[in-house]
Amino acid sequence: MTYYTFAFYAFAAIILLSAYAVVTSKNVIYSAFSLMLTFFGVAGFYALLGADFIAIVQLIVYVGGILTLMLFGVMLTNKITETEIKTGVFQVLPASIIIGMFSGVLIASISNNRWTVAEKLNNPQNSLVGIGSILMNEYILIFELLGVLLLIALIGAASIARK
Amino acid sequence: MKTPQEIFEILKQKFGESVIGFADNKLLEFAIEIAPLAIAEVGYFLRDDSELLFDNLILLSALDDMTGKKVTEEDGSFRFEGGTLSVIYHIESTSSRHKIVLKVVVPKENAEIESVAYVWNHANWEEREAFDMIGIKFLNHPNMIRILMPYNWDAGYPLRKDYKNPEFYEGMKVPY
Amino acid sequence: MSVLKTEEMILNMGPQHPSTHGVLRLELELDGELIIDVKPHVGYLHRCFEKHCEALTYPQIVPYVDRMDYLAAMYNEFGYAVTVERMLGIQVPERVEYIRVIMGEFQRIASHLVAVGTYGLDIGAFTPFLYCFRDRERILSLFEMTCGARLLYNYIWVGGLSHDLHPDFLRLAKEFLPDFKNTLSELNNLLSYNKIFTERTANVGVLPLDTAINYGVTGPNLRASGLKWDLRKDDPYSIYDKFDFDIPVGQGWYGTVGDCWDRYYLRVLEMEQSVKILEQALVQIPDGNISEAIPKRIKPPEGQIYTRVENPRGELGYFIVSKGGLQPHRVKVHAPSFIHLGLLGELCKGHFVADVIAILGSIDIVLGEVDR
Amino acid sequence: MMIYDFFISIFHNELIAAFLNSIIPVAFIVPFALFAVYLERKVSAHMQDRLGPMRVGAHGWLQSFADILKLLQKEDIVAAKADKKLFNIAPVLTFVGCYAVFAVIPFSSAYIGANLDLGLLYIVAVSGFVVAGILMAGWGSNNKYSLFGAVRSAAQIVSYEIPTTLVIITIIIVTKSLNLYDLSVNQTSNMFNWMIFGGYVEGWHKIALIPFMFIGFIIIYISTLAEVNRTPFDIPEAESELVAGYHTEYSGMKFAMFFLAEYANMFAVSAIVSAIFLGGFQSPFGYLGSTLNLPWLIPIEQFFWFASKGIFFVFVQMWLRWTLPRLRVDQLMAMCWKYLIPIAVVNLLIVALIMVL
Repeated sequence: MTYYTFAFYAFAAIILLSAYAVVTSKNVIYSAFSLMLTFFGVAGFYALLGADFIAIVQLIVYVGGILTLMLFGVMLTNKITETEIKTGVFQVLPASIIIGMFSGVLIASISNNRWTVAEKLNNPQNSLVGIGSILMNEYILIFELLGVLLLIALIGAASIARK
Repeated sequence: MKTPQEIFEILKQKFGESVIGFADNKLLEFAIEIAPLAIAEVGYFLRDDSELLFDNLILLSALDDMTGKKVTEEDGSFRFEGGTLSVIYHIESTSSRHKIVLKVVVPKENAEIESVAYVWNHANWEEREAFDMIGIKFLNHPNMIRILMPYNWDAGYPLRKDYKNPEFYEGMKVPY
Repeated sequence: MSVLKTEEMILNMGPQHPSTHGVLRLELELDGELIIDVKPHVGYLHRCFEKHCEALTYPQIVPYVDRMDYLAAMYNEFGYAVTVERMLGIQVPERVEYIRVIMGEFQRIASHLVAVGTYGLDIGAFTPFLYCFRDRERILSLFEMTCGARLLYNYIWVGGLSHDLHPDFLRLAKEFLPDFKNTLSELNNLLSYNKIFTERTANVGVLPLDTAINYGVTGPNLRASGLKWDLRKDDPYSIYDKFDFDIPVGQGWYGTVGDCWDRYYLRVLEMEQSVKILEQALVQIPDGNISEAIPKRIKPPEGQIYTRVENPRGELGYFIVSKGGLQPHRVKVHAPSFIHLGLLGELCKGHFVADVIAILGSIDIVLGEVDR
Repeated sequence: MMIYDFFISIFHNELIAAFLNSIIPVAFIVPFALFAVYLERKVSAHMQDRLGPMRVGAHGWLQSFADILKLLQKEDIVAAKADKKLFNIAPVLTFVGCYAVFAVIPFSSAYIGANLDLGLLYIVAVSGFVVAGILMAGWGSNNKYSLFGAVRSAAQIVSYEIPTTLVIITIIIVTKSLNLYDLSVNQTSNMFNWMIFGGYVEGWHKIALIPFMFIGFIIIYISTLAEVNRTPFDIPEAESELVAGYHTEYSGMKFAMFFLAEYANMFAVSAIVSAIFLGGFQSPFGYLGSTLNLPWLIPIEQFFWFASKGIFFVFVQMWLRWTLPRLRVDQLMAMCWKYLIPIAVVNLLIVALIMVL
């Protein structure tokens, strides 16, 4: 077993265990912190795949941004320390039906797919330059549109928060 | 600037019966005695009248006059039956620079005085202290609870002359 | 859009908290970081001073008054001595009056140094605090040299003093004053005019003059709100009429009149005025016997008296009722800190949590005096 | 030759070499923290006209060791109603976040933990763990002061990351590289090749860049100061209002962990600032090793310069701490959003314009 596969299985274990904890934990705060580990594991996967820029963006956006926002939300909206923040199991039957359908679709698509392994990239280190030039040349319109979309979201959030 | 006598005349004219008279006074101070339930009204007048403008309550002090009949118990401790408590208001005007002393005397058994906390905000805490220490109840006070002693102190009012230390406080022996 | 339901958070500040200046508990009602209400809970240091007084003779009370405002113990004694002397009708020798004024003004400087230094500490500046304490130590050494104690002196007695001055006292005191002026300018450059400091304190906790008077605020806090009211000039006692000094008032230098910066800076200006008084007193002090007016037995006539002096924190008044015995019938103290603390809730509303500290520091309370 | 290659040549095993390579920063951080604690005490003492520690060792130089001994002996208190799991993990997570930053800091031309191309971005990324650790500590302590401190701290770090990142982008425009090692290597030969003097750009661009580089330097220094919660931005642990912020409830070794993380962080941001703007490990004057023709001396000299620059900025942080009062939380946010970010954006645009022309 090479170090690479060892690292892969280690990250996979982190993702699976922490994702399981996210879903099953009764305490929302625990779920949030487990989610941080999941994000970390996913970032590790990206790094193993040579997509270091994606890995780092994953950390910046999800751990630094979204997770912090979630923690803030949980910590500030509850009356602090006096009520336990718990989740429960509700609507078991409808949920299991939907989950069953979805997993059926997923299993079918996975088993019917012909998996191919991509060729190893020559220089996975310099992904940033590639991403930059693609974004700024081929996909410039989409990139700018995304920027506008985010700006609209930002203005909307600010105007809602002001009320 | 007005002398206490002049202010007394003004008050007497305005409030009549409620202004009882010059309390007996010695040493430097001329106290005007006011009826317990009229003090707030007098206070508003003193504060707002354009000639008087007593805007500053310097000090509100309560005391046990020790005028009742002294009854000695078997164990040597004593208490006073009847008697009076009094509250003394030192007020002055920061603009006209005159000052007077008001005095209110109430019987110990039913010690109730109109609060002046809305006239001079300063009286808010001073009245709480007077309640805490001497046990005078101020009517219409915004927050008439103990201030210096514990909120659940039930051994009486410490500055009364016949106050006795409790034997226990919250299960602890006093003095420990 | 529906209104979101929010709940207030109750935060207990104290009794053990680094910046409540003693054992004070503040119950803060918060909406996020904004203050909705502040409820001070006092009494953790309550010793029933007034009850003790009823069981002690008049001279025995002197050491007890030290323990009220322990940062200005000299002035507490000064006020008490003046009160009882007025009851008895004693005239004290001129040298005693001079020594009392010297001690009183040194005490005012020492007390204001603590106020100003700890105020810097509350805002987060540690260094000015130690500069202030360095100079305060020199004043305390002068006191120690005079009466053997650094904090609670039992020095000013009814009718006189416990000791005369140490032979070196005048020389060392005169040496101290120029050094102290340097400290003041250093303090001003380091703290008073610091941009962050003025941002933190200007326009914070504004106390309008009518509110101040209505709440019975006195001393530097009242003067910072703009009223020229100093008992040393307005209700003279001792020999303050012999000295030439000004009464600084708040002018809203960096913001509104009566904000935290004004209250802070007024103390700095008052220290300058104290230096001015000291410079005159240390030169003019006459020789004489300091103990000739001390009565053997103090038994004031029946009656009541209220006398007030300008303590570093405000108007310190003693209301003494005598029934003609050796012990007072009732002693009630007009404690400036107690009154100023009653104002805190009013000042803090609508400010941030951090401002509570700034406001509490600027009104300069001593818990020993609040609880007595 | 990199130290990593040296380890491989000895052990012939990548794993052992990587492990040894990764613990080298520990060998730096721990002595540095001991030294920095001592320095902090002495700096504050001399600024305040007093002597500071004088009893333990000559001039108190052993004071930090005595502190460590004390912290080791302390009872490890966990508050009864604290969330034990989070409470115990939080200091570790915070320290891990700080330590991870050291992976991309070039200590000398012979040592960098991981020569990442995205080094600068990586630093921004891992600081998210510090935020999470602080929030965890605040929540786990079950104390309102801790929570207040944690929320303030997190808000502060997240806000001040924006001007930091903007300045970093400005640098990327000039250098076209995010690699801290390359950045440091390229600022060589003399101090006018340092980024603060326009870097290794040629021609009139270099002159034009200098003022904007200075602005960028000041912005990044202020915002990194805020990110490590030092005065005047120490609001999260403002002792006069929030007691000790998120580490109020911690004692003993867990407290020491936060303490170590704080000092490690102080050095890390100083090192980053000096690596970006002040040539990192480069000497301002040239190397003794090249003059004497002793190539092995150069990396050691470089480490000396790197440590000196880092410690100098740590000293400046201390200097500021013992001089300035503390901002209020809304003033802190106003400073970030109303001043630093707009200035950084304008600075970025101007630099971009200069580089395009």
